[in-house]
Amino acid sequence: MKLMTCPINGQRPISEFFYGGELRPMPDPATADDATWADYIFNQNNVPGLKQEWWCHTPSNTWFIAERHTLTDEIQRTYLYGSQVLEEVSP
Amino acid sequence: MPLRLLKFGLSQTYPEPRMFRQPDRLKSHYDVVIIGGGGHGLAAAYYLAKDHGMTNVAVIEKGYLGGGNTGRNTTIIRSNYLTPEGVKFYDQSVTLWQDLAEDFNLNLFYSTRGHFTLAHTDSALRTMRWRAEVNKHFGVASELVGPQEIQDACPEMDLHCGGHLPVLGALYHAPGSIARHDAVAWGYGRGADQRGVEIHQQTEVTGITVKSGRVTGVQTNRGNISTNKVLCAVAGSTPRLLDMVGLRSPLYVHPLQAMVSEPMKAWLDAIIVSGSLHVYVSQTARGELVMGASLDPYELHSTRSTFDFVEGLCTHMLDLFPFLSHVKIVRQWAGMADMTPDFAPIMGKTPIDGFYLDSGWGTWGFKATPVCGKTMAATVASDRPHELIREFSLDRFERYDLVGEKGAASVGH
Amino acid sequence: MKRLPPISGEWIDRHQPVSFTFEGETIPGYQGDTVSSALWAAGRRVLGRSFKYHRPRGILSLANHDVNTLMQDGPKLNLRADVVPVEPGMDLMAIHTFGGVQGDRATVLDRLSRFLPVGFYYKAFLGKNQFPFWERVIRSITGLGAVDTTTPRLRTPKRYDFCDVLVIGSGVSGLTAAIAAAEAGADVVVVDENARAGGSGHYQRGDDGERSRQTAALVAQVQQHPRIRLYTDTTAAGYYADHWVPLVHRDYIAKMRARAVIVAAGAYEQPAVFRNNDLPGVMLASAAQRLIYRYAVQPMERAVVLTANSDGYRAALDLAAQGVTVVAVVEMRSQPVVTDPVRAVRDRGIQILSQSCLYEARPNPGGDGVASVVVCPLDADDQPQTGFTQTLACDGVVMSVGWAPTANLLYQAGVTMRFDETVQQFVPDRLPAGILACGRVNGVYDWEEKQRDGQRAGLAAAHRLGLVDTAPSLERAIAPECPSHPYPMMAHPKGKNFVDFDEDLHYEDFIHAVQEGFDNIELLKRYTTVGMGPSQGKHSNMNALRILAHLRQLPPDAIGTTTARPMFHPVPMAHLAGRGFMPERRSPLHNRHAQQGAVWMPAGQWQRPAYYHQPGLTRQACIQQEVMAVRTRVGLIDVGTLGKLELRGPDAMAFLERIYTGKFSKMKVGSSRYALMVDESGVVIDDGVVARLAADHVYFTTTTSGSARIYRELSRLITMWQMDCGIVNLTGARAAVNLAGPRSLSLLQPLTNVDLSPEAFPYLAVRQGAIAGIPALLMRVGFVGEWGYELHVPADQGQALWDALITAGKHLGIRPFGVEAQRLLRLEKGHVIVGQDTDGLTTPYDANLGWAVKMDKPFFVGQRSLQILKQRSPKQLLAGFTLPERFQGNPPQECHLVIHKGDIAGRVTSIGYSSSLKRYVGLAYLQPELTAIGTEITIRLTDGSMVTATVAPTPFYDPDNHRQATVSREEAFV
Amino acid sequence: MMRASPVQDCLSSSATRRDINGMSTVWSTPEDLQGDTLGLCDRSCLTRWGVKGAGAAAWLTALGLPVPQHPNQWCALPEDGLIARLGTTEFLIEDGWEGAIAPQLAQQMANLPSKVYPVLRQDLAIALTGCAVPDLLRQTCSVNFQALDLTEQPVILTSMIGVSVVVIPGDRAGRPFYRIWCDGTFGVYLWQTLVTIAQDLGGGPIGAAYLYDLELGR
Repeated sequence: MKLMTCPINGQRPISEFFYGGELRPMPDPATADDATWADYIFNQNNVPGLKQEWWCHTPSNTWFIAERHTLTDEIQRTYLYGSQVLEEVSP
Repeated sequence: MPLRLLKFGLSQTYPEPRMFRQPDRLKSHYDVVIIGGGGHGLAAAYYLAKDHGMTNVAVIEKGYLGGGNTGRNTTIIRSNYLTPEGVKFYDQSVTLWQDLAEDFNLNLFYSTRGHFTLAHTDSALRTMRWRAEVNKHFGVASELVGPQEIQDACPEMDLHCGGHLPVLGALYHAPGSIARHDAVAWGYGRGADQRGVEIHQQTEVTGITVKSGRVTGVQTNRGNISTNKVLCAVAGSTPRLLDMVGLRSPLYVHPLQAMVSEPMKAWLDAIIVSGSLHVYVSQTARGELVMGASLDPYELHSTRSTFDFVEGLCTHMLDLFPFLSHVKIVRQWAGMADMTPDFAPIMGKTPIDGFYLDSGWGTWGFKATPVCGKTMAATVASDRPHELIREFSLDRFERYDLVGEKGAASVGH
Repeated sequence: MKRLPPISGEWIDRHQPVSFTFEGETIPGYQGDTVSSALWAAGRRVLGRSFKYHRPRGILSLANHDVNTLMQDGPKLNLRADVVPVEPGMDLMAIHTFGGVQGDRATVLDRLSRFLPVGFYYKAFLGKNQFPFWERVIRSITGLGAVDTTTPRLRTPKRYDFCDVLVIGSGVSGLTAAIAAAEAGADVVVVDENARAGGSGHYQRGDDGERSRQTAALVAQVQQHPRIRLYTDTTAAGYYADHWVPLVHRDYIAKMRARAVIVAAGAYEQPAVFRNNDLPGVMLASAAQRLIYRYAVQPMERAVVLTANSDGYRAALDLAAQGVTVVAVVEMRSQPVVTDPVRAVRDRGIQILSQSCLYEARPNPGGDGVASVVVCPLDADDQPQTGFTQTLACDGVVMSVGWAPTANLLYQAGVTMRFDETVQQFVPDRLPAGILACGRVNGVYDWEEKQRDGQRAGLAAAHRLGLVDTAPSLERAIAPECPSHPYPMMAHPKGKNFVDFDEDLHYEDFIHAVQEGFDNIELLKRYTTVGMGPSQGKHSNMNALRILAHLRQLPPDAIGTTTARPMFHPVPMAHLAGRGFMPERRSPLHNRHAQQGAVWMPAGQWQRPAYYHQPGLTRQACIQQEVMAVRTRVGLIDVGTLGKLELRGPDAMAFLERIYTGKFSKMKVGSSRYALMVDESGVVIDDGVVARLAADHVYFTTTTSGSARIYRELSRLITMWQMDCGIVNLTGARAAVNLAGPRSLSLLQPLTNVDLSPEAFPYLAVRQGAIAGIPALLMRVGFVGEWGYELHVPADQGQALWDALITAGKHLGIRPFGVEAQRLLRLEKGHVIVGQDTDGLTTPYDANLGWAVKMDKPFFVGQRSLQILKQRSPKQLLAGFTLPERFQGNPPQECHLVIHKGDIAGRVTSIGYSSSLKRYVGLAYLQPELTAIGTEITIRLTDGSMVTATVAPTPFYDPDNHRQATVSREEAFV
Repeated sequence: MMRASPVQDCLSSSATRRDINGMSTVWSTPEDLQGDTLGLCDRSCLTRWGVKGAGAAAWLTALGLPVPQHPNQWCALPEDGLIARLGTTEFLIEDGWEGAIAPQLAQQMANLPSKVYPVLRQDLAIALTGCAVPDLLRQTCSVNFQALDLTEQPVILTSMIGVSVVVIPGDRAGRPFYRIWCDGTFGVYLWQTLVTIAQDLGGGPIGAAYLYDLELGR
């Protein structure tokens, strides 16, 4: 089974983790038009590649960010949200 | 002995021609380029030629015919969906399926077995009744049955499920069938080929040219093609192709795994599905049990296998059929499912003129193969969405006008 | 056929005879025998029948891919006779025969084979009306063994295991690798599917004891090494991500997590393809050697050895040493390398027929064994010169023409393989980190070189773990001879030259399939089914690939291989399932419900009382009594399965505003409010009650099914929004009950220090105090429509609370009630149950919950989507309906459809008989034009009959909430 | 006070019981000696508290308690109690059999500073003892406990047969001694499953007296 490293609890089988979806910025709801908003709600950046994703280590309820390649399943690194420069998040 | 077999025994040389030719090179222009040589793409090619007389058509396949989800699914065919648009669409598919072998002159092992979707909770029972009522409304044979009727049809099943989640009832769908998946691709491929369609295997699309909002050409690793119509029928690879034309979609790709047992003497006629236990199973003509569960829990564009899938599925299989303890699993595999937020496909026209989409097939693409080919062919030929697929258009999402198939989410497949 | 005199290193224990029956006949054997070796020793030659043509089959590999000799032993099916050890009392039948292996009535299929070419079943029986008949015929003759549907479920343990280096295969290279890694400090596990370690070093002797002595010494070294664990009888079933390898033993599965994996799995010996190469008595050289050195069984009396490598000469020497007459060695190569075994064969005076092939084997009169072989010289192009054949009498043929790498796990690990012409084999090219290969699977066949290769792999693994500083070079030495013939196949006009023994595919089948356009290796596999039988192509995939390469005139590299999926060998489902863990949750009050006769219903991982059974009463009557107890006296329900969350901190209220559709900032401390949650797309996902306990402290509930999910998601949002508050999940830590009914106040007041008077504790207020000495949170709620209190206490005191309430309520007629009664009670009040009255796409507007959505606040999850949705006219709206008071007949059920002008116009989501209102009441989604009060709607029942109902306002019961406003004097002071 | 253990219905009726901290607890059973091989003991009766929040560590330090320096680490408290750091900002504090800081902490919990939040602990708390404990763990949990350095006093938050658990591995009298906590509503499932496996391995439930002697070194 695939291993993932929780920044707090260390390396565990991926069955201990919950996938929370891609980390993606929300447009400002006050200024976004309906089409922009619907695009945010439904459409995905679904081309495979290296993505920043929310993951949760469920036994400890620890949420963190994993950089994972969605073609190879390779996890490049994991870190707590906010502990890395957020400008790295590609829009 | 069927006469057909006598021919083989009495011929001096093997009498069969090629099922599909292998063209040396791509032409510079096709009226339609179909990307994806799975069941859907080949069916669309077949119906373009057969129904619409369009034969200057190329099917471009990166691997080999039917090598994607067509050859990886668990071959269940049914039409017991939840929404009117879903039921009408899949019912048309079942109708086409029933005559397909004779149309192709190729045995698809289309076998009507009856399909039970088990309910282990009262909320699942409610959903089953909902589906049964909608199905009946459109003339599709579905009914809610109780434990006794399930036990009569499948006396081997342990309705107590090892005490965990006793079976309370089921949605019974008599037309539920299975078929030999590879043969479907070959049948459509041969039929299309015989009518003049070119099938190019081991040809990968590297780009699609769009000028002023119109498709004008396709680039491949074997050369460039000019065309004004492109049909994209590539399941898990759809996002990569959409990216080539600058479109976004709600598709998300997760692996869907399956496994098969060693053959054993026939004992299971029906197709059994349990959403709560994440099990679906049928027995092939060869005697193997073909089994699947649910989507993998996270996005991945890969067909790798996991061991926990086999462990979980075997646990639940034995809950239902404890006597299979000694039966051995031979092989497991995976496909890539392109899912949508409302569990309904995305079909038809797109904001790019001449770029047609056949996607969002999640876990239900195989059963739709004939109707999909037929309706997409009509859509491509006339540049107007076929009436059966209007509700499945890509722009329904920006309109917040989703298809209600997700209401039955707990009982998928 | 006979048992040989004792041989050094034999696996059988002659002091322990074991007998069993095969098709009714008693067969003697020894402890250590396999079924096949015992049967062979007893002179049995036909051990099974083939899949398609029912041809007689004997021993082919003796290496776990003799799938034509599958056996049934009672409930155990498809046992592989070639590897299953004999056990006393076994009662074996060959599977897949009609009347036993000797008298199989289905052998007629063999004579019809010309009518049944490759893929024949795609071309016949296809008529829509005929196929169901033919399918029944086909299903009755396919299927191998039979399941016994009375077999009880087996629960075999699974366990986790760990090591630094996992070595798969205990042949000489694997053993050497293990020692090298362990000497460097690694914790090593060696697995081998065989009963004993040693691999081919034990049996490929060439009548020379030196190799087996060296092998035995290596085995002893491994067994004694403190850092090596040796697991025999254990199969590595597959390779999964991050060095995760399930090890299958007959009694258990160990899921091994390694830090590096060395695949030293060796190679499968491959059959030569010639006519009748499947007759009993024709076997792989390694099978003959296994028979001799493991089981001391003479494989045959007069042997012809077909070879294309030194291994064949070794086999000839081994046979000769055991008294077998080696009639001839038929050498396929034009220029064989003269190695020691070749010299030894020459020295023994054994006839060598150079540059020749076996053109066919001929059956004995009984058709169950070999009588002779036809040998044919090869021309310069390796074509048989059929004009120059000679016939040699023999009763057995030994084939040693080449090998295919046991690379299944390497493929699964993502190793790129390339075809190496010098060894005529696919070898690892690019290996992912932590994956190593050595020995034959790595293309290394020479005895000394295999040890060096193992040493290299062991050190490379140790280097990867940081145990040694320098990485060894992984270059392989140049092989002294090519171990495999490039094309050991002879076409024959009469066929029966088998390539795949599982599926009865002969040479011509491949030519025909390619002719039909299946000229890609994957298509060829799918059309012919080569490699799809139980042995998964272990003896057939390589030859099929060679045929395709030959026909397409391409090198094997250009053809590529098919994907090798797990399992390596088939694994029983009981092993894979293990003990079958299914987590279940229990309310702290579980045993109290059981004592009261609860009839359970599953609710996620919980079991909840649906109702409490009363002797002599029907389910419906019990439920109605529970309902009436609440309406007229007092009832008690366990609501502890609700999610119970606590939020504290300066941002607590601001956070609630962002996650729920309602407004909470101005809520008074000590009050509660309904709360509705939608997702970002505006779909209803949960609801509950929020209680404000202090300015910066709230306690709130979620639905039962939502508790874990909502807690997890709220934790994420707090993290993402970086809000200054802490959330605690108290779902399991608190027991909760709802005490409801007009007598609830008078029941509870004597038990608590909280002033329950309506003025001090009004509807929707929240208080903290003690009940029967138990610290409790009290909330005045009205879900079921009566005066009532939700009481939350620490879980370990839940039973004490329950007992106190039941005792105090005895004289007031208290009655526990279950989920069914609660559903009915809330339906009378028109309250929506999320998940029953909503589905996966329901918006608050659809469900008539717009009142709970406050758009005039800065932000909440889903707000922007609801702004869009609010502009749209909904397709359906939730509305109440009633049936006439004296309705007779079958009432509608939940999810029956509303039909209007012949079309679907809605759906019932809830319905029940209200004793209070003396009629059926329900909720249904309806097209907006049908929702006016008083509209008559038509509901279609399962049998197609129609029931007319009338749209009615909700709540049906106590629409003005009088029951919460005052508690009657009489009830308050009973 | 009448407290009930999450597994009270699973405990042997033939056992000798004692009331400990208001909870009826199995004190000894005729099979207690199987604890040498593999014993499971219900120790839910021990008093415990939880706190979490960014200010929790500082608050505990201010109370004079030894606070584990690293996430997922534990320290002993006087009288055999313990304080375990769960992740970075949450703490589990448990008294020993003889109790010690209960009165002191109970008082303090009513009056917490900002960024310190109480966590109501209602766990099933069990201990596993005996030489076969590693075998049982290998059948139920994917963590490689043998690879841990016990001198670092590790706390493991993981999943055991599908249930989230906190595990403190250790040894007493030269034999494995593991303390495990889980949500009490999963208690019956966890207990019954572990007992089934333990019985396969020659062990089973034992009384608290066995642990009392073991933990207090008597």
